[in-house]
Amino acid sequence: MQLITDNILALILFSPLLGGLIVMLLPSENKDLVRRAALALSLIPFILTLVAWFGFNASPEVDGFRFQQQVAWYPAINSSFHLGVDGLSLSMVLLTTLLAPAAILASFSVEEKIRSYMALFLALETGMLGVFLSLDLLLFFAFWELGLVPMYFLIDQWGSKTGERELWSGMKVSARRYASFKFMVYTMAGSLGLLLAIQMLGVVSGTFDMLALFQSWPGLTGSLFGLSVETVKAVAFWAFAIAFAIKVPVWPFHTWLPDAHTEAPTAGSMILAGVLLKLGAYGFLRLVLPLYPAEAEQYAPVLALLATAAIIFGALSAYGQTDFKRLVAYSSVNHMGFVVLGIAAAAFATGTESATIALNGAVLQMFNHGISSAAMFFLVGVIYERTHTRDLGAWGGLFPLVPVFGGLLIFSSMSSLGLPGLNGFVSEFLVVRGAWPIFTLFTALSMIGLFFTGAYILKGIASTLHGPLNEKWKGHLTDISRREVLVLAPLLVLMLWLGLWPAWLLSVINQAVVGLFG
Amino acid sequence: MIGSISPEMLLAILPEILLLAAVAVVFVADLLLPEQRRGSLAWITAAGLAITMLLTVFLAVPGAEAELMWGGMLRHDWLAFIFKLLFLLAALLTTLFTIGWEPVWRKGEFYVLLLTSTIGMTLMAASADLIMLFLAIETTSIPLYVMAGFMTYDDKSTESGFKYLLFGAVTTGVMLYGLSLLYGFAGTTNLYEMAAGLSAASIPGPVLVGTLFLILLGFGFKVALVPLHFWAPDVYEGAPTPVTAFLSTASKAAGFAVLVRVLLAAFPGILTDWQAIVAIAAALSMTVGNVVALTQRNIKRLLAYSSISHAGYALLGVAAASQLGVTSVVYYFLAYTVTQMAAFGVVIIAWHKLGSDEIEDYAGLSRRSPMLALAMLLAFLSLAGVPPLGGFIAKILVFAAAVDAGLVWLAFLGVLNAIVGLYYYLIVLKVVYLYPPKDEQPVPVSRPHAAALLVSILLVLILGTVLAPWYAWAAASAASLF
Amino acid sequence: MADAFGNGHLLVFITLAVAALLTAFYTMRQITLTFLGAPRTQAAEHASESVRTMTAPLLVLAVFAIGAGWVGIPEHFPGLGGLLPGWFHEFVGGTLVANPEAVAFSIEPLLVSVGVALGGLTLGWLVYRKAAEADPLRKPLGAIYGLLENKYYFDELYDSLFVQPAKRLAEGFSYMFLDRQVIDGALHRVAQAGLSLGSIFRNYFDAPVVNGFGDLTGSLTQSFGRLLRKVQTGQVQQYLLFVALLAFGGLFYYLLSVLQ
Amino acid sequence: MIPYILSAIVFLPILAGAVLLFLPARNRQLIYRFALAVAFLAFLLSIVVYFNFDAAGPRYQFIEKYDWLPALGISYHVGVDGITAPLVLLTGVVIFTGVIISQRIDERPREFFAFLFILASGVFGVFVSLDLFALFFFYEIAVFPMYLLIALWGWKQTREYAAMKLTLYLFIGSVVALVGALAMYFASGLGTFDMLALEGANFSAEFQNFWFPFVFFGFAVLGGIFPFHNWSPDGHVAAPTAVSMFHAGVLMKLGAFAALRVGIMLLPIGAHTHLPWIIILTLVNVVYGAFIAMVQTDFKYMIGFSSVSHMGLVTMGFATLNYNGLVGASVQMVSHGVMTALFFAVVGMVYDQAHTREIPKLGGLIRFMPFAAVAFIIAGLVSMGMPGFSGFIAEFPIFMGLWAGGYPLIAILAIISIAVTAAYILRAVSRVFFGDLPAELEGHMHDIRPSEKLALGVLCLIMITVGVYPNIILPMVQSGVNAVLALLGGA
Repeated sequence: MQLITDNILALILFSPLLGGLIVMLLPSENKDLVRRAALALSLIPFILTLVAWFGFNASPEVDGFRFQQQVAWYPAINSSFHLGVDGLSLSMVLLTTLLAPAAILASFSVEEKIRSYMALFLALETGMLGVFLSLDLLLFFAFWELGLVPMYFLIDQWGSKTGERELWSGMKVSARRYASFKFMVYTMAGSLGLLLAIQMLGVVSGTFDMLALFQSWPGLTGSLFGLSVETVKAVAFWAFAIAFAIKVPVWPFHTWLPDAHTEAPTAGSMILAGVLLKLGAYGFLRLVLPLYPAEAEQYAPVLALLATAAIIFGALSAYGQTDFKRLVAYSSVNHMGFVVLGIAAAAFATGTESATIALNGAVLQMFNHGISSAAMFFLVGVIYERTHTRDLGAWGGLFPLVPVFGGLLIFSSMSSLGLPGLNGFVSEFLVVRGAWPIFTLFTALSMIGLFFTGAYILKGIASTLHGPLNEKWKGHLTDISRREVLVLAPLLVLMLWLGLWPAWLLSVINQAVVGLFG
Repeated sequence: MIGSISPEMLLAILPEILLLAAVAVVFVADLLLPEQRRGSLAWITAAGLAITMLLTVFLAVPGAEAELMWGGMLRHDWLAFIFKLLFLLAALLTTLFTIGWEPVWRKGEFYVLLLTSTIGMTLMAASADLIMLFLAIETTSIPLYVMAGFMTYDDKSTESGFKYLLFGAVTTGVMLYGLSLLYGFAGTTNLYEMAAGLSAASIPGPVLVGTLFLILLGFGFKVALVPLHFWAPDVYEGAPTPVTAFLSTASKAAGFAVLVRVLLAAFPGILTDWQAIVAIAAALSMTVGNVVALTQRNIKRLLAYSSISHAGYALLGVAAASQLGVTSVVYYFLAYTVTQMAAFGVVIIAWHKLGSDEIEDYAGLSRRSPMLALAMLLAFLSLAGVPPLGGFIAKILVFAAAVDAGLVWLAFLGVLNAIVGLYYYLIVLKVVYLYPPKDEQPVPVSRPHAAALLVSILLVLILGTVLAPWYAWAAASAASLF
Repeated sequence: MADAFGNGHLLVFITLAVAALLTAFYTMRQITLTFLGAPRTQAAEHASESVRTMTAPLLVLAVFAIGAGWVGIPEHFPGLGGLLPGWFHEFVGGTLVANPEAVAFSIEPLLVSVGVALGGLTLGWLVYRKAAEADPLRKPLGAIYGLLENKYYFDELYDSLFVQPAKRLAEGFSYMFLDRQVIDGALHRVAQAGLSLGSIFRNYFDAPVVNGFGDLTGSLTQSFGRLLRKVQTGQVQQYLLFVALLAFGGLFYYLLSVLQ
Repeated sequence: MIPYILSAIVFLPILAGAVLLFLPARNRQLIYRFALAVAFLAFLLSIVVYFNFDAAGPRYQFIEKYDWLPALGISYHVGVDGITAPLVLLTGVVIFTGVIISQRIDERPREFFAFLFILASGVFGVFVSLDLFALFFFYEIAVFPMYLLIALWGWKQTREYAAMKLTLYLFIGSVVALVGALAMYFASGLGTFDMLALEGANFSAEFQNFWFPFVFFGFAVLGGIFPFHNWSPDGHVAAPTAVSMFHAGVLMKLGAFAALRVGIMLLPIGAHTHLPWIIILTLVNVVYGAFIAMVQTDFKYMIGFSSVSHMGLVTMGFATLNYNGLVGASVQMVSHGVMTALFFAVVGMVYDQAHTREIPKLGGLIRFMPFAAVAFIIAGLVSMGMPGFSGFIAEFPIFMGLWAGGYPLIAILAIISIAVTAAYILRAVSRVFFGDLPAELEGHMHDIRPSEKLALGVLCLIMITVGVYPNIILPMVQSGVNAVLALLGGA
């Protein structure tokens, strides 16, 4: 027992990977065995996270990271395998370990090469957990890039078979190839700046350990490489910011998201929207704010502007979609816009009471959006598996045929809409309440976005469930199965629970937020 | 001084004596042996040469100190000793290669000429007096003119012999004029007193260099340096291949022995002047030799030009005019002779089957007889200067000498030429290994040829790996000159 | 209506009356069209009685619809007044700030309202009694009918003012233009630039210049070799001439330098 | 420590080559099994050397010294330090996997394996020799087998041209460096070719500045430095699989290592003056190579240019002349060696079955050779510098070296190559392995042999272990690099 509590984080981090290896060893013909084994294996990190959750004392007075663990990994350039967790990362870890079993359960319907699918999925989970748990810049970057590879193969191999994407000069390439390629190379190219900045930090301050860097880097003065430290810090800030902005995604860098989502398999887009987008926001919170407080404050308005653009254009684009999954994808852009707005507001007026509220709201929004978008994507996946199309026009009036599905769809749509009483509302309200006194104009503008959020969610629901029954589906639409409901159950419960009583999560998040502002 | 003949003096000329005996034996055998058993003539010559070599190695080893003998005519030192061994080895290999060479090997006259020419060479290596030097050169050259034109029915051979004679006669004439001028200035014909005589007579530098230039013309012909190389390709192609082998190795080595001795013994005063001339000659020989060899289609002409370029590389050592320079020249010729012999050996063996010297006829030799192709591979790679073969060590030593003497530009030119050389050697190997053979039967290799080839290939390998003993010999010979 | 009449607001009274008339008219239109006369559509033939779960609530509502009227009768109403205590009046009036006292009873509003109501009903029944497919009022009203039918085109107005621009804005501008053309376009152009840069390197620099230089030196030495080969003519005379030239040239050069 | 182990490693292949020439030509199986046994033995010996090397021990270990030509101070002096031990292992691995991969050679296998082993012993000789003369001796032994291997067994269309070009470039480089070495020998006045002594010779600054470019570029030609890089793609494409594996995997490292060993370590002042502008060449190497690789349609050309680009990183690591750069470059040599060997092995397998290397003409191969596809993907990830694999462990310190060396702009420009590499690797992988199988390949695609899977497995294992647990190679490399820095710092 002592062994577990000592290196709980390492166990959480590597148990999915081990699970993946075990799955690879199973006989590939026996699909059910593979699926059940994968599910069971993905529950282990979830249980471990719960153990950590209850062992985590969330009182803000106790500073620093809990459950720390440090082992020598790459001493030549003095970077170490250093794990640790605080309120922020623990909540994200909980989200990941929660969504992973749900997504695996959701992908029981995958037929070909199920074994490698499950292994890649579990490896992806380790990649994501690594980012949240690592307290060493090099380790952070290692898992940051490593997370891309499984996602690339999931989209490329198990993505939707149909669809073409026309590049320049009439060159046609299959959509899922285009989407996965774009996803991988776009993120990698974006994070080159991050790689450079990390190297520079490593060389200048001699270590990659985040705790040490938080102390030494912000206070650094003098000149570096012939330039004043301020300019170097500004460049490094933008290198970090761009890499994370691409991942969040912030407005101009978001075009990979809709492609990746529409082409990804159901479970893939659940995890992609549920957790992968949070990596970017987590990067902002964990690295950018503590390492570059001055630059963050200086450039916060720019960030806020982009966030507002994301909210508005995200919503507008979502409203303009005919493909339901692409609509939900753009909704993620919209919702993540609020997260960035919250972060920007917190960065601009660090330490003030509304900044703390904004930041709490932002982190809660990350959590909530994770849950609601995962649910939405799963529901789109359910309908897609039955009708093999995602075109809103092709459906209509399906409510009488699939009433339970309809009910769940409306419930989760309302949550992502931000209906009071459900989780979406709480976090969006906190963000807006926090951001209003700091960026009044931007928050006001983003209300347009909120308006259109309502518009496109209702458009989504209306064109699938309401209106005249589309005769085509009359005979052969089976309602949502027990397994699929089981997938949604935890998410729906959380939506309601967080909507009514978010205190249990907020207190943990608040510990990190207070810690962040020191 | 005339009357007393001490045993050392006899030992000093032991090789010459034994060779004379061999000549006599061959004459008698030629008269006595009936027509059909004339073949054994070659074996007799070979035996004679072998015995001479053995006895010289065991008996005629010079002492640490070199001393003038026979009234200043000969100088019994390591340089002479090693070159003598070299000539004997070359002659032995040539005799073995002539076995089976139809128009030549049954004729006693051929072997007599061969032995007399060898005697000439051994005397050239040892001569320390101008008169002796001229006589030795003539004794070497004249038999070679005849040997070159030996195949009277083949007009190519006669043409080459005649051309060789004419070119030799003119250049030797010019050399003789130079020598006489030199005698006039120095007052003595002995090389080792000449330096003192010249400085005593305080001859103006340029005049001395002029006379040396004339003498160098003669040596240049012997060694086929570029301005005087025109005869070489035609003679080498026309002459019977064993003779060409002998010409390109032994005669060239003899030329170098004399060149080194004369330059270093007689003209230490004007060292920088002749160093310049020799450097230019080296540069020209290497470049022209290699570049023209690129375009050759006939393997004998290719080897001819390649041997001109090798003369150029050896000249680098001479141009260095240092102890390391002479050592590198001596080592160079040890390696070069053995490699050239191996190369020509393969050409001779192949000629019997293929009947032509064109390179494309060698296509697919490796499929027909892998071992012969392997021998050719080793020979040509050693010519190109690739380790682990003798050519590599020779080239490195010569370049080292040049760099040591500060002739860095010459070393770089040598290096570039090595690259051009590698190109055409590899082209030949490509033809041998890559192209499909015209017909499939293997190339028969008679026992003597195989033996000679094996000996030369082994020597090439040993010279490339086990360096110490040979290098010691070369260093000793260099020491004897300084 | 009584209040308006009592306080002399005639215009209000008239509009209210007309409104009541039209209400009565269209209620009757609905009743006649749906329930009276021959069934016009196929479904109408076998329309069945409403199911129990529908009739129960209808009953409850009907009772209240009838009963509610009685509660509001003011006391001074002839005949029925004072039958039921007017508690509703005090209850509602109590909440208002200024407690308006009831208007004196007068007969005209009563008559007018009853007349209007019954008149409207009979008029509706008359018009739609034997109405066939087409709506009898369509012809007489002409253009106005179209206006009414389309609800004064308010929906179209909203649609064209707000919904279409929003759609166009959403789909056209924000998605297709901004995302697809601008941002994706930029990405594709970057990719294209990368590819063309690569091909420029390869086709214009690597192949011609770097390879070229290598092959050039090769062919240069080759041609230089061919040139020199020609010098080797094969005539001995030429060789000897060359030797003679060399000898005299050398001698001449050194003698010349001696004279200096 | 087994005595004579280094001599055993160096001379085992060449002796085996000689023995091979006398085996009966007809019996292909015997020849292949014999070659495999020899290669495995060499691999085993290199493993023994690698794991017996004590990082905390003296700078050079397993030293053997015999007089070769005392008159000129030439001795057969061999020893292994922190940088060369991994390279010896790399050579062992590549020769072992190369022999396995070339089971399918049916045309004169005897000569093929003989020349391959001569090449191998040449390479082993250079890595372990501490005597300048011996280094050149072994360096040039590799010349003629390389020519014959490519000219005889290479790709019909370009083999003669490519073989000649490659051999001449290799020869030009070595002889130019040779002249430099001779100059060093004489200028040092110590009368010895022993590099350990020459390290202390501290030549005059003016001498070093003059001779450094000759020696550095002489060797860097084989390392594929910019103006002299174009022999390597042609050479790799024309060479048979095992030879291009050995060539790109090991021989290019030979050039870079020799440039370090002879150029930088013996002429430190020259290094300090010249490397700042040479680093720009390496930058061109990296970015230029990556961009060209992106536009290649021939699978092997793409990998040829990608190895040019990665070799540029190695020389760049050396050129930074600081601790991080050197550590990174040494690890990159091993990581890139293993990676390129795997790349060429898989391309060879694809070519053997599909008889075409045009990427557009290939597709959907993962169904037939899943193991090879996964191995290729792992190698692709390594080439991208994906963390968790040896590529990242190698490239990261090189860039740190650039920052520490004060070349921020070069770091920024060089990093582009990572994105470009990712782009063309992913495109190639998705088109060749994941695309749909073109019609003409229908009949004759089949899985690879178990022994080939073993070879690929070994290569992947190395890449992953170095990536996950870098300390398996780092202490050794650090000790080697500290010794180099002592020389550089000292001068």
